Amino acid sequence: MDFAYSAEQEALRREVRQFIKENVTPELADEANPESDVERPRGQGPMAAALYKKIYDRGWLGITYPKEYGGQGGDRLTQYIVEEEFTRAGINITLGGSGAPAIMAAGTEEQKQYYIPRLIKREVSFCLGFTEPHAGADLANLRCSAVRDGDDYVINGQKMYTSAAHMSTHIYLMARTDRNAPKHEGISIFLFPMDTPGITVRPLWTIQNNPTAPVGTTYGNSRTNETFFDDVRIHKSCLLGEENKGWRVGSMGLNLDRVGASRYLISVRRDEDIVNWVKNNRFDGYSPAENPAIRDKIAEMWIEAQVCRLMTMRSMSIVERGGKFTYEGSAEKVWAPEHGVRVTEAITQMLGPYTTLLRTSAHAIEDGVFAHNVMGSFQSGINHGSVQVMRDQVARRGLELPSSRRPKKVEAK
Amino acid sequence: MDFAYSAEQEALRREVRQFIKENVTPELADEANPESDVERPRGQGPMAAALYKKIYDRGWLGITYPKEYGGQGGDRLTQYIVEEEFTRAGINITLGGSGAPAIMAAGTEEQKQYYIPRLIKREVSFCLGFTEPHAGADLANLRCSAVRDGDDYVINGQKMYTSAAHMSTHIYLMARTDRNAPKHEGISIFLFPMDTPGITVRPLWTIQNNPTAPVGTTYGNSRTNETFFDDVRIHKSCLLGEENKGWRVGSMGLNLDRVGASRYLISVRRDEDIVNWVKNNRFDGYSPAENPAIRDKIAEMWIEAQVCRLMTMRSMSIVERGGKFTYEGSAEKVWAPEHGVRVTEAITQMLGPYTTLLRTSAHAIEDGVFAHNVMGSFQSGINHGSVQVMRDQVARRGLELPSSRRPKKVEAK
Amino acid sequence: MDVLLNDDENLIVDSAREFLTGECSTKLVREMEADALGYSRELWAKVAELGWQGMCMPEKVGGSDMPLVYLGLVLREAGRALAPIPLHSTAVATLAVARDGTAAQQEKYLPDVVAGKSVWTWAFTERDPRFVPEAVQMSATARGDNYALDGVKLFVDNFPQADYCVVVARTTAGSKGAQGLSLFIVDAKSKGISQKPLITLAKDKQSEVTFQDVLVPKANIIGAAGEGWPIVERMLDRGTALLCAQMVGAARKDIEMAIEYAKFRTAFGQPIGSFQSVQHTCADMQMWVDGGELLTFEALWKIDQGLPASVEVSQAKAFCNEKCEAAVRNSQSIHGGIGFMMEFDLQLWFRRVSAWTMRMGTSFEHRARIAHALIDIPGEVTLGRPLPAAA
Amino acid sequence: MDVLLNDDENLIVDSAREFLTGECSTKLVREMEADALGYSRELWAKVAELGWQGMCMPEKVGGSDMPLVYLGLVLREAGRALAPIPLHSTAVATLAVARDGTAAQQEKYLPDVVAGKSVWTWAFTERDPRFVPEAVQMSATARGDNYALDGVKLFVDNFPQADYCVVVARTTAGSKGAQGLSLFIVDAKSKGISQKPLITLAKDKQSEVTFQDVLVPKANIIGAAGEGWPIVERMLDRGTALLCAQMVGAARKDIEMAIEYAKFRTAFGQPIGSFQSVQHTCADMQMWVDGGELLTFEALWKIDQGLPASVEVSQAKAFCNEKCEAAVRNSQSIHGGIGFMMEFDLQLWFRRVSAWTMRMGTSFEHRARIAHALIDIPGEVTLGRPLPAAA
Repeated sequence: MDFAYSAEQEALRREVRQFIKENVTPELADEANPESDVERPRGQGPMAAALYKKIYDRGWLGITYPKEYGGQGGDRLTQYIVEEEFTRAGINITLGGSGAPAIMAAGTEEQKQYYIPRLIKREVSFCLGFTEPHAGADLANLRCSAVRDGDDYVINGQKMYTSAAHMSTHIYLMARTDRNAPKHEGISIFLFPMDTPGITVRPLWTIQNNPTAPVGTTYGNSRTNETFFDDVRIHKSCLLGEENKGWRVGSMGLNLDRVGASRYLISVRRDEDIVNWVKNNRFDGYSPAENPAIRDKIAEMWIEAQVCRLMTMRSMSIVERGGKFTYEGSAEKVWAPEHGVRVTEAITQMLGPYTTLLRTSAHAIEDGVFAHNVMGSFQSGINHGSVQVMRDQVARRGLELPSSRRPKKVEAK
Repeated sequence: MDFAYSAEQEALRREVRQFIKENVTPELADEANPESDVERPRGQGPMAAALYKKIYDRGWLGITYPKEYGGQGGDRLTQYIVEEEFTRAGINITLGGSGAPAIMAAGTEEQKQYYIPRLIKREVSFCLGFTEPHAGADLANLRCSAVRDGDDYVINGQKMYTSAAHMSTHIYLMARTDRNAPKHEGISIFLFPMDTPGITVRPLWTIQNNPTAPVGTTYGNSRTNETFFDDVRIHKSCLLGEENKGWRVGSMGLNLDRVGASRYLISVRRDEDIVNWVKNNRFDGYSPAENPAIRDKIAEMWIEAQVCRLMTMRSMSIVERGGKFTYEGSAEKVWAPEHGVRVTEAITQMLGPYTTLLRTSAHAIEDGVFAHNVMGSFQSGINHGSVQVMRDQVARRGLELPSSRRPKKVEAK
Repeated sequence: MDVLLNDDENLIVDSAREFLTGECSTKLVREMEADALGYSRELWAKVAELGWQGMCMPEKVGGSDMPLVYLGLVLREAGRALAPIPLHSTAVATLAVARDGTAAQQEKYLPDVVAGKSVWTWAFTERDPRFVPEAVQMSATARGDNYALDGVKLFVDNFPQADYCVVVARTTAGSKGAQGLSLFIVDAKSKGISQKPLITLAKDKQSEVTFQDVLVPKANIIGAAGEGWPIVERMLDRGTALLCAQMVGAARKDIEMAIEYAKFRTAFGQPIGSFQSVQHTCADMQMWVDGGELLTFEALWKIDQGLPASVEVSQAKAFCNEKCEAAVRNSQSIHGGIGFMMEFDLQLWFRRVSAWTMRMGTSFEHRARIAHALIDIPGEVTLGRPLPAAA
Repeated sequence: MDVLLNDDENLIVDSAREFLTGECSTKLVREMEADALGYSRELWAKVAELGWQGMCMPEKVGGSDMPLVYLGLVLREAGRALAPIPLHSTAVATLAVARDGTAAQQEKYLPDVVAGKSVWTWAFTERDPRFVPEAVQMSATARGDNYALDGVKLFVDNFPQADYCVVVARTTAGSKGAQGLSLFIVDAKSKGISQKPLITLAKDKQSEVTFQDVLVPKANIIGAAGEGWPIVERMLDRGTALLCAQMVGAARKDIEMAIEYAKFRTAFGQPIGSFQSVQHTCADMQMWVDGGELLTFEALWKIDQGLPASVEVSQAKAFCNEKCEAAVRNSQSIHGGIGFMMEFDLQLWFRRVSAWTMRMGTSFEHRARIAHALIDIPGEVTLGRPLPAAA
């Protein structure tokens, strides 16, 4: 049992912090953040490009990927530490979702050599084409089809909530390749450029769209998209893994996306914010920090945040030992998002009407971060496996409770 | 909309209070309470018998029953008011469960004339023979059998948690009369004396058994029983309602037992107790009443208690108008028991180690009522329809949400 | 004792709901979010014809002198429909005039209110967001026949569209707490007033209003100068209870949408509403809104009876703050991604209910008020009986 | 950073569990509930052979000088088995001697402790149940080579069976708060001591202990006279963290029983554990106990490292108080009626875990301590980093 980082890891953290202090100006963090301007391509403003180059040069992008593919061959804990610090500073240094791990696990040598170094250098970015209008929690119900035609596949269908589709170079798509196979056995994964003819991206604005949320507020973005595929013809080499074996590849990627620094931080950073705010601010004659009922609630939330942190540490420890989760990742994905909602709602009652004020408003507290969180914090309990599905998994995988007489349990987005 | 009692009702309440003040001494309340001495027959000590005679003479027993059966022909609200005051004083003036309403609804004229006046005068009392070792929440799964033999039925089987069986004159029993019929359609109800040959009552001691709990602590009793039926022969006139139609009769009685003064009070009286205790007591230099975090929690609990009260008022209003519940009774049976647990557990943290002390201990607070409640409060969420089943009913009956693909929903104890 | 609606009350509800179903589409609600004044002048005129603004106004000014419970039912329906009209702020301000103003004030101002010709609001909060007398710093200095008002008010509802604003200020220089406070009827277009919009997640109209040497005639004081606090308390209690009514109306509609959605949206081969976890969540949502509604109308009813009702008001608001928020947030969760989209209507309710939970007193404030009444006043408490002494 | 058990730690756990599985049946637990001294002398001797009492004692007195985390793991197992031995009270008291006592005290008392020949306890609480210095009123008056102790201690654990008791008293007459407090090693059989049993729902041994002119040699003070508070704080922090370890061990076993029960108990034609509401409840129970365990062992680990750990201890206790109680209460509910029966074993765990949630600091106390560290000490807080200054 060891609850501390090693001296080396602590040194790394200091190094990252120093780097951020020197390089991440408020303007730059703002530019680099995809939520700060819904129309600007993700992290491709000139300041951001220069920053990412610097981060890359320090060896902090793609840390866990093998050196032969442009990574650092480092461990997940190192990545966690670096990612945590950058996430707190509003800079996303992940490779953007579950595409890269899926390629490493299931891709051909050619695919690995093409995609991984480019993802790390941010020359390539994926949007996720999984969800459809009738396939959300029940993702395997998807209908978007890929039909083999000679050396090509022809794609037709619609994807929902393809966040960042308008500023990604490629899509990581799940489609049905066999209509006659059982639900989970006729699905395949494809990787191809977003400028392939026949793709139409239409914006879907979320309730956070006006004005845009401050950096790292919630999982909710101000813009997402629906994407239409109309006879989109791609070469068969775009297939990732085997045909009709895409379900497992896709699920594996999603599982990896349920743990880690940014998901942990999104749920607990409001705990830090509220403590730091109340200890340094007051409303004229009134200081919420002096109200013992509010203090009690702050402490209660803080304890929960620590549990979120420790569950994340537990997941990291399991990964570091090369072990596998039975339920621990799912537990983290219940506890942290639900805590995120609880702390958000607790803050509304600590700061009252100030919590209604958005970013651009006079008197908004902390750039309106708490208000934006009210609108978006519940999203974290829905995305990437709802808390209901996660609890099912804790119960069935972790505790081995029997399935009820319902259609077979499936891995769901 | 009218949230007040009428002048007449208020006058009645004052009258009952005055009666209690004059007649209910602590010794008597103690004697009358079945929990105060596990071996003494229920409410049949000499003081209690005299008290019940007086209450009967005032017309406060069997208020809602027709005059021709020894009742008062009064309304449920009047009954509620009287019952609330007596319950608070630790005196049970109900007819003891769901037997009497079931007889009124389904009994023959002869059964009504025999049982109702005697129940009101407390010459007859029922214990409830429903639950079995393998039929709890899923009550319709019961196995205890009643086989017709000439003019008799012969009963064999076992009943669990037959509380008060050792001090009741009769049993209100649910048994299977047709093994081949579907689960719910082969069940009948029988009423017969507990001194019928072949009945064996064995005590089951609960976790509240030593020492016994103070008056009205929780639904948990210090003693319950298991009751065995070994070729118990009863006359066919003991059948209540039609043969094989007992499920509906039994459920109806249980439904009525889910609302009312004593169930409401059991869940909220700790709210009154804790407020009255903290406002009048302190621990040397420390007064919990001066701790704003504790005050905040007390207020939170108080609000919930008011919701329990208002839900009860709503049920009474529906009944008074001759209406039927869709989900309101079930809602009350979720909200009140769960509140009862919340307030109980909140109090453990307000009074700390004092809440571990039982009735007979030095330094016990309020006769150890809070400690006893810790052990028993959750019982109220299990008895007479668990909160899970009640929530199912709110969702399915009240909100008309569809059943899942499981065996058909049933009315469960 | 009958906590259900009687025939008259049902009539009020049915007619209001029928009217709003016809006249208040979500299209209108969305248009008014983008409107400069944020409300439909047409709808405002129509509800005046129905008598909403005059519902609780005295008969002598053209009102119907109905109980506050009726207005609560109308605001519940207005909340249900998210009706873009300044009815709540107008009611809060004008009820203070109707209940505690002089005959002259009532005759001068209220007929226009009843006729739907004027919009009112009220201004209490400054920097300190609590609804306690200490939070009022604004000064009102006597100068001849006038008082000069100086200070900044925050979170003033509907100010840009208001004709009049009931403002709480200190007429006694150097006074503390509940002493020395007065309420003024202020012409919202007075010289020296400027406003800055606050941008809220509800997309409604909230303002920072600055008063610089604003002259208000002494005749415009409601009640006696310096003795305004009890009037303010009554105004806030009425306003808080009416806000709760609006909130439970909106929350009710919001959860109905989620329950309906759960019936037809399928996943894993069956409606999501057939999963026990969704069923239980829906059951909880129903019970939360029911609880908020019962608490709210008991509070309004007690005000109507002239009984002490501060505790009841605080009960309703503290509960609605937490449970209505939980209810509408669960509606969002049941809807999944679609509920998060602007083009889908659910969010219209979610954003407003959320904002209302943060106004007119936090749960902490209201619970402190309840605890004070329960604990600090001697005597034994019993649920369902009046507290030992008025809180 | 690796929060999982390492090989040595797993060995400790496995051997303790194996031992207790063989030696500590629920039959023994039940017998000891009725026993006059409430503990098994045989088991106490056997665990001494395993070295439990000496686990964190210095080597010079025969101990193993192992980290507190190891003792935490053993107490977790003792909690899991409800082992009827006075290990917790002995550890709390003797660790104070081992960490802050003089060499002479250690040599005099600790070898017997390590050998399992003495039982210890400690006495802090009086009428005021809070773990704050103000709660201590007991006076210790210097008289020659002795102090005379006068006062009444409450909730003293295992007093009837104790040989020695570490007592906190005021050596400076008239002192307030943290000033003037001292810890004494008191022979539990000293003249002037009387005890009265307190009857608890855990059926364990708690006492009211009255001290009337009890003479204790000056040599028995732990630390410097009048400067005992920091020693007391460390003793309480260790004791609280160890109590949490015992609690999560018991709660874990308790929920395992419920999860197993849910797998075989059927209703409506299927195991109750296949209903989503039961599944989700079980999932919550698992996560609660996991959370309590992680918080607890982080606290113990930090104490071992000599790092400030008061906040971590309070985090663990406040969380365990609420979540372990919720966990075992849900176990009861899943079991239905049978869990409420004395003859069924589940209640043995339920009653003890419940009692432990009420001892060594309420959630309110511990959260106030956390809030103080977070809010009152200047500097920016960041989760996972040490607080700005030692709390």
